[in-house]
Amino acid sequence: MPGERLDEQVMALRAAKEFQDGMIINLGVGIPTYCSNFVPPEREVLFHSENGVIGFGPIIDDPDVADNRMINAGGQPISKKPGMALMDHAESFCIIRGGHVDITVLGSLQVSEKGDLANYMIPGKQVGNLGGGQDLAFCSKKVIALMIHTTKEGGPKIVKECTEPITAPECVDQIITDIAVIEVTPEGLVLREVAPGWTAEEVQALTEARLIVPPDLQEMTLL
Amino acid sequence: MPGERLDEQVMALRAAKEFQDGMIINLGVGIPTYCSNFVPPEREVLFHSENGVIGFGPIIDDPDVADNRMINAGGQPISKKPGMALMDHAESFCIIRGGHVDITVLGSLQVSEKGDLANYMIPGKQVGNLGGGQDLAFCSKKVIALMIHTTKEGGPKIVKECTEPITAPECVDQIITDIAVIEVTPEGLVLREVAPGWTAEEVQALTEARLIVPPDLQEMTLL
Amino acid sequence: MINKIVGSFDEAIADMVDGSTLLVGGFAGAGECPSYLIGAVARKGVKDLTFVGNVGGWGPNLMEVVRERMAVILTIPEDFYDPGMLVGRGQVKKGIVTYPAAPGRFFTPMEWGIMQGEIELELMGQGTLCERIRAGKGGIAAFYTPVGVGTVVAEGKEVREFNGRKYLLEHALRGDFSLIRAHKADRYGNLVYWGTMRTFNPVMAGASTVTVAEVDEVVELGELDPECVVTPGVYVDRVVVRPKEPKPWEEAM
Amino acid sequence: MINKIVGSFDEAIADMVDGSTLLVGGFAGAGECPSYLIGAVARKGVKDLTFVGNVGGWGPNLMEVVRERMAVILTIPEDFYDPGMLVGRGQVKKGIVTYPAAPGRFFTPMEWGIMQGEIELELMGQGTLCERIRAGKGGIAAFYTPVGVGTVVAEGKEVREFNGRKYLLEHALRGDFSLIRAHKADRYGNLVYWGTMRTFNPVMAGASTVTVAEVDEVVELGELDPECVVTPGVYVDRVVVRPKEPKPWEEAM
Repeated sequence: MPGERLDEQVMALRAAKEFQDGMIINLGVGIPTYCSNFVPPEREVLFHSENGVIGFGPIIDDPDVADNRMINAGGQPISKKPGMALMDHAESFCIIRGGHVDITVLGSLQVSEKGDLANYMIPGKQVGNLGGGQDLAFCSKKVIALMIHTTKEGGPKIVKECTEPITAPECVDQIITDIAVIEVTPEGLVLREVAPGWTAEEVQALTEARLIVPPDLQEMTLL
Repeated sequence: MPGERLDEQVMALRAAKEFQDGMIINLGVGIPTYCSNFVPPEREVLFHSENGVIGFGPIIDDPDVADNRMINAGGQPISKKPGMALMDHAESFCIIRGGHVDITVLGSLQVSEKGDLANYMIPGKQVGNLGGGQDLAFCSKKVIALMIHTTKEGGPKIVKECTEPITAPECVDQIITDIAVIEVTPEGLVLREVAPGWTAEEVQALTEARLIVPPDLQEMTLL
Repeated sequence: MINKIVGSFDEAIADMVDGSTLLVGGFAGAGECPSYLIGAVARKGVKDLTFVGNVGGWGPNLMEVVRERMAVILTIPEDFYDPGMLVGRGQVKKGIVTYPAAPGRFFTPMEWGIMQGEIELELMGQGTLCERIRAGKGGIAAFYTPVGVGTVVAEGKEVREFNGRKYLLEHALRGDFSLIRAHKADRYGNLVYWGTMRTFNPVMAGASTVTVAEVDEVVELGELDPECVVTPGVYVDRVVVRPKEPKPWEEAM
Repeated sequence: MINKIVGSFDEAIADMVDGSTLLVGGFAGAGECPSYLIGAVARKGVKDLTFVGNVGGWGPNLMEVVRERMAVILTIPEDFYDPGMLVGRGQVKKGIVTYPAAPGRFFTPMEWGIMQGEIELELMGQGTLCERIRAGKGGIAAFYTPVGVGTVVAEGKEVREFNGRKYLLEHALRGDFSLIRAHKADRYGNLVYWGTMRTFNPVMAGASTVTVAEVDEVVELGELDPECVVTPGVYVDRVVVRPKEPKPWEEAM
């Protein structure tokens, strides 16, 4: 019987471990947003939001302090921080398209074994939203798909081929879920870490794509 | 015997009569620079310099006041003025290339009867300078060639076909010289004004291209 | 004398006609949206508009739901009229947007329009949308972006390889009206913004035949620091000041 | 901790090698030129450089003539080392510039090099040069500009018609090093300029593998107004402060 699934905060904590000192990070809406709470104190990273701000501070949760004119791309009010810079959309996407974002963390509906990302069609609807995610997925130095490992119905989201329309082909470098950390390599998906109490076989059972299990498979360390 | 040739200041004065209230004007180096001294007081025009400033004030002629970090595209120190805006080269050339400059006044080596402009090869040299002039010549709403009518040797500069390499084809709308004002039209060059004391025939004698002389040919009015 | 300040939002768009292409600034929220200009377009009732902007918008009904949901972190002002207002009134025949749909279970007016075949959708990512508009403002006819190759946005578009990577040809986009939001203006039309108010607004300034800026405040010439002017007035044709006290939906109509 | 401030101009370009492509900021004058970085490149003596910038420069000898001529309107500081220094020393094999020649009877070092076949010239207008560099910084592979069709700059380039007008295909330009000048910086590399100092400098920031900014002053984080930062630090790798007292040519070498 497998271990527990990690909660969203812990998933975000694991993703934040990837952030190296000095990196420019863009966080998608949803679970990725939480990553900003878990940057190791010894590391200074700058968060970029595609609506035109870089180096902003924590999200504000008090409507009396929040300013509609200082928000991130998820619509959340953000705080100012020394070293912050504001810009228009054209400059913001020069940063993205020009490959100046080190890591993008995006939510995902499906990831294929080649690293195709599908995250723009809204389940159960006929219309999708591309937003800023497509540029980020195509152009960031590293793309992390941070997602629940399976659909609400328990079906696989890490698949051989995406059945949902794709946002960007072969763009995902790393998949971090509530039960595993998977690296996308030219050879296929390599299972790097499993959540505490999980085995490779148990993760594979919830994954349509074949996982390569290396001899040095580790248990996720979260500190 | 023809009248006197206008001096450079008067030529600039005549060109400045074209500036309408609210226009964005770009002045090339040389004689065009003087135009800024002759803007009718009831007209408010904004001067744009392609190195990244719009709405600047008069040229400063005191080295103790001048600042190397506040210059026009001719390298002359300029003064600040209320309503001025600074920008980088990319924005400055969005203004130019996007057709937001109303009038460009450029010096010229040759203008052809189709309005081809040749002004980038330096006489007697093998190497030319395009600078910002090519973008201005291609993209301004109106291009005025402000030039001495003939070469130093007395030869024609308004020609059937340019023999000098051209900066921009069919770009000149109006030619203002020290003896005439000529409009470039689909039918050819129309002589609109002659300097005081000059006849159409005398101007034609110094012009290689054929000039169309309309019934309403006028003497240049300078006030 | 140059004076781009006009007296009312209605006056600022008085010459807008049916079939116009509107570039409407803002991202998705109240702080950067030209709400009163949108209200004026609704009042004018022009139809068959091509709407270019980031989002298709909520419209008045969904806005109430959003307002309630967001209340724990952010107060949405009562004068936030978003593009959904125009869509919901049937004024829009085509949307060129990155975000037509609500992220959750709701259906926005643009989604309904698309599903019922009444609105044509041209979907693309934000980088491509803003770069197409910048190209329109800056005299570039078209450009090659790597974004979108191999996806739905590439359909019918030229793909070309440069240095071993594939790129899509994307064309400049210009409008009849750019309706933008800014913080302060002077009579030349120079604009500064506030915080994340910029987003698509400075990009759209100058990308249409007529650019109208809706601003919080007009200041004397010389009060804006020339080092900090974001949009030079050359791109702006008309400036209108927002009312000091916010006017809700109902009053606007 | 992010700290992009380095201790010397030599250190800032220590990893520059022969054959590098340099994007060098500035327009033509002393106020916007990264003079001390140019001095450091001269000292390092790297060769076969491709030089990308607005002008080919005067070099030390002609600079004296220019200084004398300009003295009635402008004092040219003694620490203005322009790109002509590198060209005159034989370090440049190719120039991608808009203004290689002196406007008058003088011959610049780049002109001599071109006439003697020692320097290859790629000439274009400023709008095309800066847009090619911006494309390099912003991930655009190529774009179509109307400027240059039917002239010398169109030779060998694709011409294509859009909406009845002809456009040239121009390609993105990136460098190994961008050497730029700014007024103030913080340790993140955020930059502000002064007056007409911007010109090509902000455009080149981020368009090379390494971007080095030569600045008048470094300030504490938070001292630069986020509304007025022109170059966000993400584009800048290294920052060096200019000496308080200007150092003339001779001392620099």
